Amino acid sequence: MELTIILAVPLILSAAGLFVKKNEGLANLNCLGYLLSLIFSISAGYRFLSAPGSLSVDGLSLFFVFTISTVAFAAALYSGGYIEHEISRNLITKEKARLYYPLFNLFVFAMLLVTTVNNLGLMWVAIEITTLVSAFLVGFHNNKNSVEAAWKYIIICSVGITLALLGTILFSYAFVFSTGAKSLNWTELFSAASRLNPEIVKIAFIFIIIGYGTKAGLAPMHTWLPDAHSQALSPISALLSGVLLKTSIYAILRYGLIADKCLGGSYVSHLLILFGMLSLLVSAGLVLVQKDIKRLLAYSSIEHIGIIALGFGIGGPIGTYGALLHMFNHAVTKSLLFFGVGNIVNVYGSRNIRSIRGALRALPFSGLMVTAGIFALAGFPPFSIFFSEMMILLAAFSRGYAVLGCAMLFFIVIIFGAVIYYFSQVLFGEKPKNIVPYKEPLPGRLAFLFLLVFILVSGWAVPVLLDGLIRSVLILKGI
Amino acid sequence: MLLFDPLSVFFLIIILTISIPSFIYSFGYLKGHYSGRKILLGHLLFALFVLSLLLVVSAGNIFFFLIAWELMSFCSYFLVVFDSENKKSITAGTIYMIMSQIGTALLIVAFLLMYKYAGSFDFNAVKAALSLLPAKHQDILFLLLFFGFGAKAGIVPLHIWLPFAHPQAPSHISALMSGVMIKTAIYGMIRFIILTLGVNSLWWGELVIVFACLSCLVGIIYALMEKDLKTLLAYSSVENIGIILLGVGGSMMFLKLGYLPLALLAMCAGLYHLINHAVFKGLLFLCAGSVYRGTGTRNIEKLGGLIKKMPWTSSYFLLGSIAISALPPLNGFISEWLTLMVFFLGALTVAGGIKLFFGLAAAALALTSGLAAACFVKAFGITFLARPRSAKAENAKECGLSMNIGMGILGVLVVFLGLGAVYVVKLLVIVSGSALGIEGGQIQLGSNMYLPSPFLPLLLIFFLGLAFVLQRSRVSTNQTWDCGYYKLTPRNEYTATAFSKPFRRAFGFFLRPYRTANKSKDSHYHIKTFSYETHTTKIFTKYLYKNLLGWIFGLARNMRGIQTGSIHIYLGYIFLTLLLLLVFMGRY
Amino acid sequence: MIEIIILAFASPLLSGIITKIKNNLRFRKGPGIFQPYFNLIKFFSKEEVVSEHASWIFRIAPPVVFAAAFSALFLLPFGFTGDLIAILFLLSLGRFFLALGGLDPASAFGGMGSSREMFISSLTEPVAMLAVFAIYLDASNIMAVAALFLVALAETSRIPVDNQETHLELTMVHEAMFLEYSGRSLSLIEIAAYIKQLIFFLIIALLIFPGFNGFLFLAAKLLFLCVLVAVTEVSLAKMRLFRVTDFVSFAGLLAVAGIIWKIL
Amino acid sequence: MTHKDEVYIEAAADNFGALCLSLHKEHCSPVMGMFARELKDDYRIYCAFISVKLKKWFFATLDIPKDNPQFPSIAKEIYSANLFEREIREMFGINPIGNPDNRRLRLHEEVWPKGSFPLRKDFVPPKEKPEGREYPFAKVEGEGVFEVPVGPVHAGIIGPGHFRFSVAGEPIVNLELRLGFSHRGVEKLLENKIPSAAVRLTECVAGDSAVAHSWAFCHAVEKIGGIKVPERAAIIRAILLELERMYNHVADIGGMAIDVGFSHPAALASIIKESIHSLNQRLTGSRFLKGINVIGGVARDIGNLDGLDSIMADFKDLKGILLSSVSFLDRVEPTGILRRETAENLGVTGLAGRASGIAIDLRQGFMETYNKLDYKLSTYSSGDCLARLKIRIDEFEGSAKLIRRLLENLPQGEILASDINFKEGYSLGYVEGWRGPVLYWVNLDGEGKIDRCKIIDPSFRSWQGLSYAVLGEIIPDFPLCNKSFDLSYPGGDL
Repeated sequence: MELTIILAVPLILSAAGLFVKKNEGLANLNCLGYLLSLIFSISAGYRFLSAPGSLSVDGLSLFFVFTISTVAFAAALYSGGYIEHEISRNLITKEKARLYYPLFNLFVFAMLLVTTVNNLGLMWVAIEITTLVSAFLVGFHNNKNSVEAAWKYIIICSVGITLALLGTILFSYAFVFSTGAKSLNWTELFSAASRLNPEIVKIAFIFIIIGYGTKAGLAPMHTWLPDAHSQALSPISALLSGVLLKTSIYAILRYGLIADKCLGGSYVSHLLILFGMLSLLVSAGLVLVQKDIKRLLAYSSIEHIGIIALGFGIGGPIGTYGALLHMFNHAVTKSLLFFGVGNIVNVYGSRNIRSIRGALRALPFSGLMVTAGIFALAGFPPFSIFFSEMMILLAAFSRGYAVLGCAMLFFIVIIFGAVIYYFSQVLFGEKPKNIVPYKEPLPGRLAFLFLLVFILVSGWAVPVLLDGLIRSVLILKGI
Repeated sequence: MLLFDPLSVFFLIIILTISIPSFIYSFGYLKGHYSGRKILLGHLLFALFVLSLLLVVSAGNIFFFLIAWELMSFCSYFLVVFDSENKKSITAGTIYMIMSQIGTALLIVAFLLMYKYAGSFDFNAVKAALSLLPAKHQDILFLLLFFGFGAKAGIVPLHIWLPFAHPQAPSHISALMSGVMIKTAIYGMIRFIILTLGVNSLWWGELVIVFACLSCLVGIIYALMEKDLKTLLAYSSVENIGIILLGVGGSMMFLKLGYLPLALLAMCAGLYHLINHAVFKGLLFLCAGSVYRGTGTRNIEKLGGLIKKMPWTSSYFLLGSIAISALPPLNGFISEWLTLMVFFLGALTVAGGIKLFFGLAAAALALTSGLAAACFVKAFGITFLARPRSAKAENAKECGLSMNIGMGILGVLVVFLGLGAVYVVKLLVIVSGSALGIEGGQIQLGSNMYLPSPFLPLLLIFFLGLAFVLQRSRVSTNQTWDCGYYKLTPRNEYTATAFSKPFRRAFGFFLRPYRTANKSKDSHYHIKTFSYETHTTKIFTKYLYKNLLGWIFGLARNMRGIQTGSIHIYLGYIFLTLLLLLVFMGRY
Repeated sequence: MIEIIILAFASPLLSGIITKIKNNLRFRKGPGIFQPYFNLIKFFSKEEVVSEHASWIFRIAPPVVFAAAFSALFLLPFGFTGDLIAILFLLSLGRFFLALGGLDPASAFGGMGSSREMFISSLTEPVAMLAVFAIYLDASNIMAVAALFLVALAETSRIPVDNQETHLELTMVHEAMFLEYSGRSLSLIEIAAYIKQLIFFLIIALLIFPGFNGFLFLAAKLLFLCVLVAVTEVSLAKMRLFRVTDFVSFAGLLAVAGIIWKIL
Repeated sequence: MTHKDEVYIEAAADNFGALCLSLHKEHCSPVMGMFARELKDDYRIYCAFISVKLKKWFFATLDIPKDNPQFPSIAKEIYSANLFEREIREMFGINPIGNPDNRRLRLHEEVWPKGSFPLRKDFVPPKEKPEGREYPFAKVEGEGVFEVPVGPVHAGIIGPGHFRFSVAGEPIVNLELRLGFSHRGVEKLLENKIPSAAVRLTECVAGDSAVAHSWAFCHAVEKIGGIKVPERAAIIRAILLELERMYNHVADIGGMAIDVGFSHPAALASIIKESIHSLNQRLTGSRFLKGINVIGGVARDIGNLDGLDSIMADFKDLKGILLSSVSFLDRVEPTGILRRETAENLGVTGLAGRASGIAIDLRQGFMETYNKLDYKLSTYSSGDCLARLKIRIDEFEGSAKLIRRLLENLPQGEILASDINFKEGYSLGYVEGWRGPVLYWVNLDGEGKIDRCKIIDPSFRSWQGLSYAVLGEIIPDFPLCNKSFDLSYPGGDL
């Protein structure tokens, strides 16, 4: 029931675009709609926790649904003011802005679909839809850079997704091969996992991890990501970074569960660790030499995807718990940052770090939020990422990956240094004289505050819902 | 959650002792300098900072300690960049934050290793588990903890943030940072290395002492070269951390060697200096802030003659200078005396080469205190004495009441800690006992043998009185004699650069001084303008950090090559990865 | 105690004797050995002139120097080494104020003296400490005593480190600091210098042939030291200012050698 | 009337500079002297160069109309002219166009009013208020740089001079001298005096060079009048000149020792110096050899020089002590280096020049009395205090040898010329004093009175050398450097 509504809401909202003429109206409608879907995702979660069988999906899906809903709600709150501002700066026309909301809703719908379908084929299709829809949003400005970014995005992700298709087929082949039945249903595959041919599964999983890993932004397949994230509209960047990447991780996780069960041991772990470390390495290197503030955040997303991959790779109850929690924490934190940076970029009219100074003066509210967000992102207490990172590190050390843990810390410190170096220059300093201080509209502010609550709270005390859902995933993984 | 043993309480008291006067001081200091909202923010951050400091020293388990530790860095960062419009502040903040995080990263590794061995973050559980650990692992833990805390304490060569960060913060914060915050690292060392890990090898103590000596000397030599009053004080903090660590390191050695009374005494010396330094460095920073408020500059080459314009501030600064130069009868003297005494007594007790080791450490300390005296003659003499060297100094104004009260409290403490040494030591024995995990009552220290002669202040006062009586005579005022030239200007006064020149020359191997001279000429011998400046090379920054940064950035720049922008290459990555994985699949 | 007071009164005599010996070595008659007393009396009867730029630091410096030196002297019959350390610190208290007194009148010479004095003393201090350390390990450590003698030369502003007799302001070390002082303040500083000299000589005297420390023996040993100092002063040129580091390092090496010698 | 060792070349305003430059280059000579003289309608400027090779003096002369008293400065190309140009401006009000340095040398702003030029013939002592401006020392910019003012009142017995050290600590960054505190107006005092009455005054120009100065003056006057000085008198003059050299050299050797705190040899040196002084007194009745030189010869004959042997024995000890003392040698070597190039450019001659490798000594080829003595001059190239010390030692010993040889050559006979007359004319008198060449350019008027007498003591040029020699040395080494030059304040201040 709830899931249907959750899935229906974005569809209805995108249809609403045909009837509602005013942008403001659309924005408000969106907010309401996503509030609704957030509420329903929470209620679905609670229902699942009290009676696990009563829903067609498991805790993993619900965890992602909740994450997506949270970020989508915030993005919806933020979009209104942002689009208005874009219009007022003549970056997009009013007419074009009307196109934004349907695309936004379709995008969210596709992501929700990915995480709720049980059929792996359908999931593949849904992921492809996310690519297509979001590509429009990446190229929304329709200038040279954004179109190029969108093209790169589509081509690279499509190649990736083709590989993922191969992986999917291989899995299905293995299933057919060992059971005789034909199905792409995850539940069936999972239950038959131990009987699948390990060699095929190994190959298949490689295709999956590379294929979906491309979309997830794991290095070295991450190459599309910095361009796409920096060119997209800021609320979309938030969605891209905050949740889209994670939906691909979701897909990898699903296959990972099967592969783990089939192969046992550490095959999946090692692959995840490998890609996790690669991602950290690449992002650490590239963050250091960034000039574009949004690209900087994009690379930081690669870092965090790496950390998440590491968390899953290291595994164990603490590691997995940490990785999942980190996924949520990163989603909210990164969204907040993209929102804040979006405002800054809009006010300064530049994404170049060197030309932005004194943001705290120009945008007192957004500046403050970004300041908090940066420290949150860097893993400072009392913000939540500190706790999830510590969990992953703790798992690394206590599960015999001490060297890995040290390396991870090393990269985190380097990235931290770079981020602090660049952002302290952006935030502090003298405000340029020609910049007029910007007052964010109320819904925009609410979006920040909404996310900030999660950032502040979900480290000290993981919300019951999240905690329950994560625990159910642990049970699913059999740990 | 919280832990209140004598060690914690000792640190809690120090924190409060410094933060209360600093807080009082801050009212006068912030007023008029910042807008109302910013002042409020300042007080809020101050309160948070003090809270985090309190939490650090009273954290009941390791994880909580880590959180408090990070909170402390977090708050202090914002205080460093409090003058957020100032470019220097931003740089200082960044350097501070990065160095602090490097240290914290080392600590996190250590803590997680502890967790790995103990399965818990509880101090006692960890302690029990660690005692079973093989020596090699303990050594690794020790190194991680020592350098992790060392980064915060500012031991050389991890000190580079300190001279940036401390001067940039508002002065009452500098007082707190230099006076207290870096001491929490000492607390950490005691709590984690001595109490939790337990001293396992003699070389631990030796390493601590070696780094302590290095910090002492490097810190004070840099301080001597410095022209910025607050940076000078910051470097001097590096020095004093070294002196404190001499005591702590000595204590570790004696603990390992089994001389408990000496270990206790060494710890007493270290802790005594710790509280002394907190008090007089706090006082000096507050005075420096007052000078800054009164004149608008911290460059001592532009100051001078302030003793007439700012009588109170200069008296306090003099008091602090005497104390920090370890001159009797004030507090710095007692603790350095105690430290020296410990080394002497230790040398008598231990055998062989360690005697020489202690001897050299004592000499290093003596050299340090000699240089410190020179440094503060310079700091006080050039800043406050003689004639004003610029209009800013000419128009200096004395600070207001609240700032005076703040300084006054610390000034009284400086005197008390010097004259009331007997009582202080009694308390410190208890604290040291707690710091070493032994009951203070178990060990009897002979009473007065461990303090300088109690007659000393009396003798001083008596002879001072006598001298004043003798000095009374007819006095007249006249021009300063300078070989008969009639027109002396402030340009004829000794400068700070000049004062430190002999040291620059003597320690040239380390300071690598160089000079820049620019002349514009009419002919070879007709010089129109001539400018001349001397500089020193910060060798740690130049040879260690710059290289390291260059190396990292070089790698990063090379790495940018992978993000070429060409889709073909991007796709190539994907297929290459696929290929490699498939080929090497068997490995997984 | 009474011995100390007698010695304190006799302290200018040491300088008088040294000057006399020096002059005789230089084929001169020289002033009588009581000349330092006459000088002091002369200073005491003179009016004092204070620079218009000086502050109260200038006035209190001489009493502090005086008090520090005398306090140090009265710690001398040292019961334990701690007092020896305290003596070193007390002397540096005096130096600290004297250096400030040098900076106070806004003249270049005073600053020059302060800078040089603080430079030299900060180098001699660790050597003194090492020597005391070596002596502490073993009282009859002749190398350490030799090191202490070199330190004493530096601390009492004798050739080759400083030159008490020079009239050239530019080359002065110790005396440049109190060029501005006159009258009674100057005499206080001079007395303090005599006392300081006495302290160093006494320490050395107490340490050579420690068995013979009766009053007469002590006087004989002090006289011997005076001769030694005088001969050293006459037969050497003053070092370049920055060569002092070599001189002091040599003394330091002596002290370290003394320690190593006792360990082996 | 011309003399065979003096060549005068007239120049016009537009080629004066070129002429000087070519003389300067051709004869490798600094400006040995540059001075003005007032004619009826003109001022005439003389610029003197020395040619060691040709044993001649070259003078470039330039006439300047009185109504437009200015001439093109040559100081930028030939720096040794700098001080002389400033002197001309100050004394005559003739402006050297293009000289960047227009500060006063001797007529200090604090005392002298503006626009008062004492060497002009119509000069009357000014009654206006002094200018009162402050003397602008060159300022070295830069944080931490300050100035140490030393003098004009010094501890010890030295003349008055103000030294302004710009330092940033001990090493000397820049040193400026301000002299002229002992300016007595000697050149003005000499005007309108009968030469025989003026000799006593020239002895006082620099008290430690009484023989050299008076001899140089006599030499000039004797040249003008063609007065033949009897050989005995000439040799006596030379002996006395060498004695003067000896007592000054040994005094300086002792002074250098005392400045580095090396008191034992210093005491020895003062004993030697005293022996020479008493020898002087025995020979001439004057410890400082005053009152001996008169126009045309010497005022009294000398007795025997018995004490010389014991003096030389003592000196051998002194030399042994100094040159074998490590602590002493460490102080003097390599302190206060004056590079040869700098010395040449500044016009440092004499003792200090020879220590820097400039082999000019008027006793070689210029002064007739010495011509047959085969005198060997010694030079050193290092230009440091040790070199100047060794020059002194060598010359002390050399002087002793010279005296012995002169005594051997001492003929019996008159000591005073018989035909003493004062004609109109001008000429240069020169003597190698102990510091270096002492030059007197004298012009007598029709009545035989002095119309213009320009005195050039080597100190005037060499002071500049000191300020370059000490650069980079530390302040406490300055007295040593100063003593190693031991320049004359009054000789420079006139």
